[in-house]
Amino acid sequence: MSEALGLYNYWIVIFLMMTGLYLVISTGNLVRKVVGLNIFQASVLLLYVTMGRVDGATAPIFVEGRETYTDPLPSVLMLTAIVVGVATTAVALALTVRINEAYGTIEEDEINEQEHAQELAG
Amino acid sequence: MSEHLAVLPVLLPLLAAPICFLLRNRIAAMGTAIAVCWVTFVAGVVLLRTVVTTGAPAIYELGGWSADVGIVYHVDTLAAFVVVLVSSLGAVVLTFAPQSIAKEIPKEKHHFFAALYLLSMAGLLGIAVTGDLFNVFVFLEISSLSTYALISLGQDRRALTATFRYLILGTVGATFILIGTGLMYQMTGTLNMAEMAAHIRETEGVRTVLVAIAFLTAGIGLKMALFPLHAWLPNAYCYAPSSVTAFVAATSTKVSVYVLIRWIYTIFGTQGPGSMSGVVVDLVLPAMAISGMFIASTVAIFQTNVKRLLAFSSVAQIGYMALGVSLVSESGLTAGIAHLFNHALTKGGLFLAMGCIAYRIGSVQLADMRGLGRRMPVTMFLWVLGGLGLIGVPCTAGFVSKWYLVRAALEQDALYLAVIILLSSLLAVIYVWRVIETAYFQEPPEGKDEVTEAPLSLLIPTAVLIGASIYFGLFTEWSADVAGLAARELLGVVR
Amino acid sequence: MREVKILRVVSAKTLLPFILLFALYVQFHGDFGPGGGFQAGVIFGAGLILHALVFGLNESRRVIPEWVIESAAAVGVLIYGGVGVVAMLKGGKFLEYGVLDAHDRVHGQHTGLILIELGVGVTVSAVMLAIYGALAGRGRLST
Amino acid sequence: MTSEMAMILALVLPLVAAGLSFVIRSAPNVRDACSLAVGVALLGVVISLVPTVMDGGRPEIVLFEIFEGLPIAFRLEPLGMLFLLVVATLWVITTCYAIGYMRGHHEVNQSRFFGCFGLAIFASAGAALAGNMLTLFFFYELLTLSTYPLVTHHQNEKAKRGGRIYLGILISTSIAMLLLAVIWTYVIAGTLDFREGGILAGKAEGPMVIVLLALYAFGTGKAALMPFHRWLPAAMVAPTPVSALLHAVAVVKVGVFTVLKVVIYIFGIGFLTDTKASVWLMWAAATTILLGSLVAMTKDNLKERLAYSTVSQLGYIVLGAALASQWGIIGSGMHIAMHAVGKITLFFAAGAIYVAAHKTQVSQLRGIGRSMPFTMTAYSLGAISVIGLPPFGGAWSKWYLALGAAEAGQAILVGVLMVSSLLNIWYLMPITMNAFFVPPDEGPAYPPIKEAPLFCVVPLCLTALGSLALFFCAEPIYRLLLPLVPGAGGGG
Repeated sequence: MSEALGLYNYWIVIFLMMTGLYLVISTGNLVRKVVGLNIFQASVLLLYVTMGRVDGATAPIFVEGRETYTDPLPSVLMLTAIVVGVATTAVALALTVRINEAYGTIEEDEINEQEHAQELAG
Repeated sequence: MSEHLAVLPVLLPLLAAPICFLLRNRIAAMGTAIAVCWVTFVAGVVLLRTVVTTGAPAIYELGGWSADVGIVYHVDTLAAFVVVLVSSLGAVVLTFAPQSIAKEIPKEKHHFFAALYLLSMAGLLGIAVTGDLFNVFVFLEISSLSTYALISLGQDRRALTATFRYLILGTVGATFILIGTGLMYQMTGTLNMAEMAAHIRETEGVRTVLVAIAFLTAGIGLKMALFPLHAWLPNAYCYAPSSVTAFVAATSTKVSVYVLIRWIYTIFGTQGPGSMSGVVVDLVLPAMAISGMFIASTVAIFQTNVKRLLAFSSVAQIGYMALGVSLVSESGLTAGIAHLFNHALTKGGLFLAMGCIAYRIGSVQLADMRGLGRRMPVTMFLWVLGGLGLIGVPCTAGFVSKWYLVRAALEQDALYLAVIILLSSLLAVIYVWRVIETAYFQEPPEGKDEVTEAPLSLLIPTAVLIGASIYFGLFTEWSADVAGLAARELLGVVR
Repeated sequence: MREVKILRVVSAKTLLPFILLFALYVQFHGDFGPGGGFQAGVIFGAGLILHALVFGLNESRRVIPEWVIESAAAVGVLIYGGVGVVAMLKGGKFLEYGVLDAHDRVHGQHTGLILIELGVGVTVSAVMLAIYGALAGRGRLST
Repeated sequence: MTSEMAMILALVLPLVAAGLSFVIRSAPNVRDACSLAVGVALLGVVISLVPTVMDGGRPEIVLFEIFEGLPIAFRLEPLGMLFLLVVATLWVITTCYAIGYMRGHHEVNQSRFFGCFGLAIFASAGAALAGNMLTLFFFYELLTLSTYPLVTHHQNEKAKRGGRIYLGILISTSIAMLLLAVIWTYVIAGTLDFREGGILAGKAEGPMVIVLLALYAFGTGKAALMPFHRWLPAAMVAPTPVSALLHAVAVVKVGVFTVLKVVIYIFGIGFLTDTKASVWLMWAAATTILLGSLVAMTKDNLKERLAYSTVSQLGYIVLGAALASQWGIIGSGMHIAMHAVGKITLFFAAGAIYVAAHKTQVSQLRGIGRSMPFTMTAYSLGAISVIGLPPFGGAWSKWYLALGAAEAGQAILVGVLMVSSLLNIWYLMPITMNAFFVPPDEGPAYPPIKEAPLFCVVPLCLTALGSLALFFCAEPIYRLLLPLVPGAGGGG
């Protein structure tokens, strides 16, 4: 039991991950999908940072008198992942704006309806 | 320069992209991009030759940092082969692009197109050469993000929704890969794939690794459009600008398959203690591949939009590659790798032919292609040759890969698998012939303007790709033979 | 928003120089402490976005035209890549900064790092602005 | 000129003809003259090869390897020689005929027609010369594809339907079964070379041999073994010269040729006799023979009737191969030549009737012999040869086939051959009878002689005489084929 609680960071990761994925799948609103995607990606940030943590260690900056540092690599990687995430979000939002201009809506079912009509028209 | 050979294919397009962006002039940007693409292609060919003749992988330590701290580019035969695949297809398709996009993309966005195209190519090439697992993710996202932007340049507004769907699914896939990468780092303490492979033996049966494998496979399955994770692909291919479709169809899913091969064979291994990709290659991949081969081909038969027809055919063809990879034998792997290249040529050529058609008649609907056999004889003839390549008729590159695939199945006494492969290729006959019959046996629609043959600047690149797919159906020294070499390397067979 | 003096004076005119200065500090101190081009770029970009928020996109575009933003994004990448290529030309590997200084490898490391961080900073801030401009500038640009 | 060079020439010349036809579009006379000249040259080249093979020479060419140890290679051996000779001879004659027919009929797209025709001949020549199964398979498929535009020449709805069946059956059988068999053989034997005595002996056993033989026999859709025969009648939508050369000679003969090659050089006659793996094939072939004849009787369309007759006749050749005995093989080989000459005459006649009188149905032919005496006489001669009565070539091959069946102790099969011959008479001869001895339905009792163009009539008379000549000149063919069956020294 205590072991399960001791891993609470991972439970949060899983919770965020599932929340994000659920949002992506369930909602028909494109902006909400993007939000879901962001939550999903945030869970991964937490996952990495968690795995880099070392008990009783300090931040990976050279300080007199400290021996153990947390693993800096996962944090560095996540910096890159954040950039990627921001870029993805930017592209997604830009697309949403253009979809809104082209269809007049950002609700998936209404878009599908219009596309279906377009399909039938050829 | 030869010491930098491994990094050049990535560096050239990566640096040329901002230059094209800065140039802001349509002609100058496209010209630069085309030149850079061809130089990259030459560099790739030299790289492949070097790797094959020396028999040792080309290793490049970025920034001079060794593998335990830095990123190392590790180019073995397979990687070099994929570099040549991407750079050759990229160069030919971009040569096709200027005239084609002139009708499809507003003029003020052409330099933007060139930059994105180069970025996408740089990303794909980076995936091929890097030996670092996290780097794979970064390059995958570089290429994906620029691909999203490229696809959204399509004329039809449906290009936007197609891109959005691709973006959502692609990002989910990439994030899965990221999770898998993290778990692998957690278990092995390194991101270098070769070192990971060395450490993975110690983690036999650890559940974390199994979870990592699951995440990685699912993620890359999404990226390579392995059935049934292909939902993003048909519309994305269908509504993108012609040259973008050709480039993406020919390269991006292929590179994802390469990544899958890399993981299964380089990191996880397939035999001996510690091999943990068993369930993937024994069960998941074959099941998905076979259902894809049949279902996607069947769906392709009923399409009225030829670009979408070809897109579904791509999903089916990915199945052949995955099946080859899952067979874990020299001929199976050879089939998978050779089919990467062979199918890239064939499908690239076919999509370029569709580009010619779209250029002239402004539509890619089957109904609008009636009577085209008489009006655009050269284009349609090239289309027919490409279609035969999809079926896998002898003398085409598709035949070579099919041969290896069936041979691999029979070598494992899996007669049923051989029969399945051959039967599913018969479905291709049906959808290819639907187009041929429409183009040759039906009268052209009334009331449309007279259509003439596509301009030479479009026809030549198309003919080059289709011609290459015929050439490599006969002379396999630099296609299937190299694939065989790569397969032996991956399986650890001493040459 | 144009009428809200407090916002304009307090947040923009007073804060903006400090934000930009802080960005530069993070940029150039990144060599020794926490910080670097990415963070600096974000801060710098955020400062300029604040300007655009308060004074309107048109005003902001007048200060920094769109072509400058776009070019800056490309130039930043080129700085980064250029440093790598210079290292290659000087006989090192791509991005091997050590060779940048003929006498002292550590010195070369510093030079290279500062330069590439500069490239990163320029690109990131430009891209931040570009993204903001692309999203905020659509449809209602005329107001 | 060495034999190797001659072989290359034999391959290149049809390609040249095809290329010329595509290039010289604007000048039909030049184009057709070129086709003829190339055809004659090819015939000369092929004849020059005969003495070498007769003397036991087996010239070889290896071009390049596609797969490791699997080159595109050519090797001339007796069966291929015979087939090549038949194709080359009949090509010249058919070209004459086609020129007359296409012009007499004012067909469009003649350049494409002659171009694809040349390609088809190239494919047939390649198949005849093939030195291994892979090469044979390549040319087999090329033949299918190059004849598709010929079958669908008219590009109308009917042609489309015919083309679908044609291509559908030929491609799907060859990909799903023949290719499987080829690759399987390669995996088992490690080679695909045609070798005397076969390559599978000692490497395959039990039911696998039967399955493999079945894959080969049915996979070779061109051999038209029932139930994969439907393509042949469907292909009759093509212009008659196509039906004549391709569907009486080249395409179908490539099919049975492949079966024969596989039996002799892949399985080996001895191996098949020992394992008795081919017994079922005899019965399958016998069924095809009988059913083909029976269906032919019900067809009123002349070309369709001839097509089913071909299905039945191909059964003879497969039967001979399945017998896997000395006489069976020789009979099969001979029948390729004999049936080719006889059947092409019949098709030429059908085409000539169509050109001159626009008649396609058997029931319309009453009294036509009086207006087209040459055509109908030639038809009768060809029919007798196909039936297998002396003094025509067909008699020899049927004789040897019957001998083979008797040798194998299959009395019922001998019976099948006899019954089938009777059926042949039943459905071929009434046409002659009606043409000459029944007055026409309408018009004057003695209509004026209105023969087809000279270009049509001369070739069909030539082939009719040819089938007569073959009766007296069968001996060289016999000697040519004898080396195929080792241990068959004398006897006869």
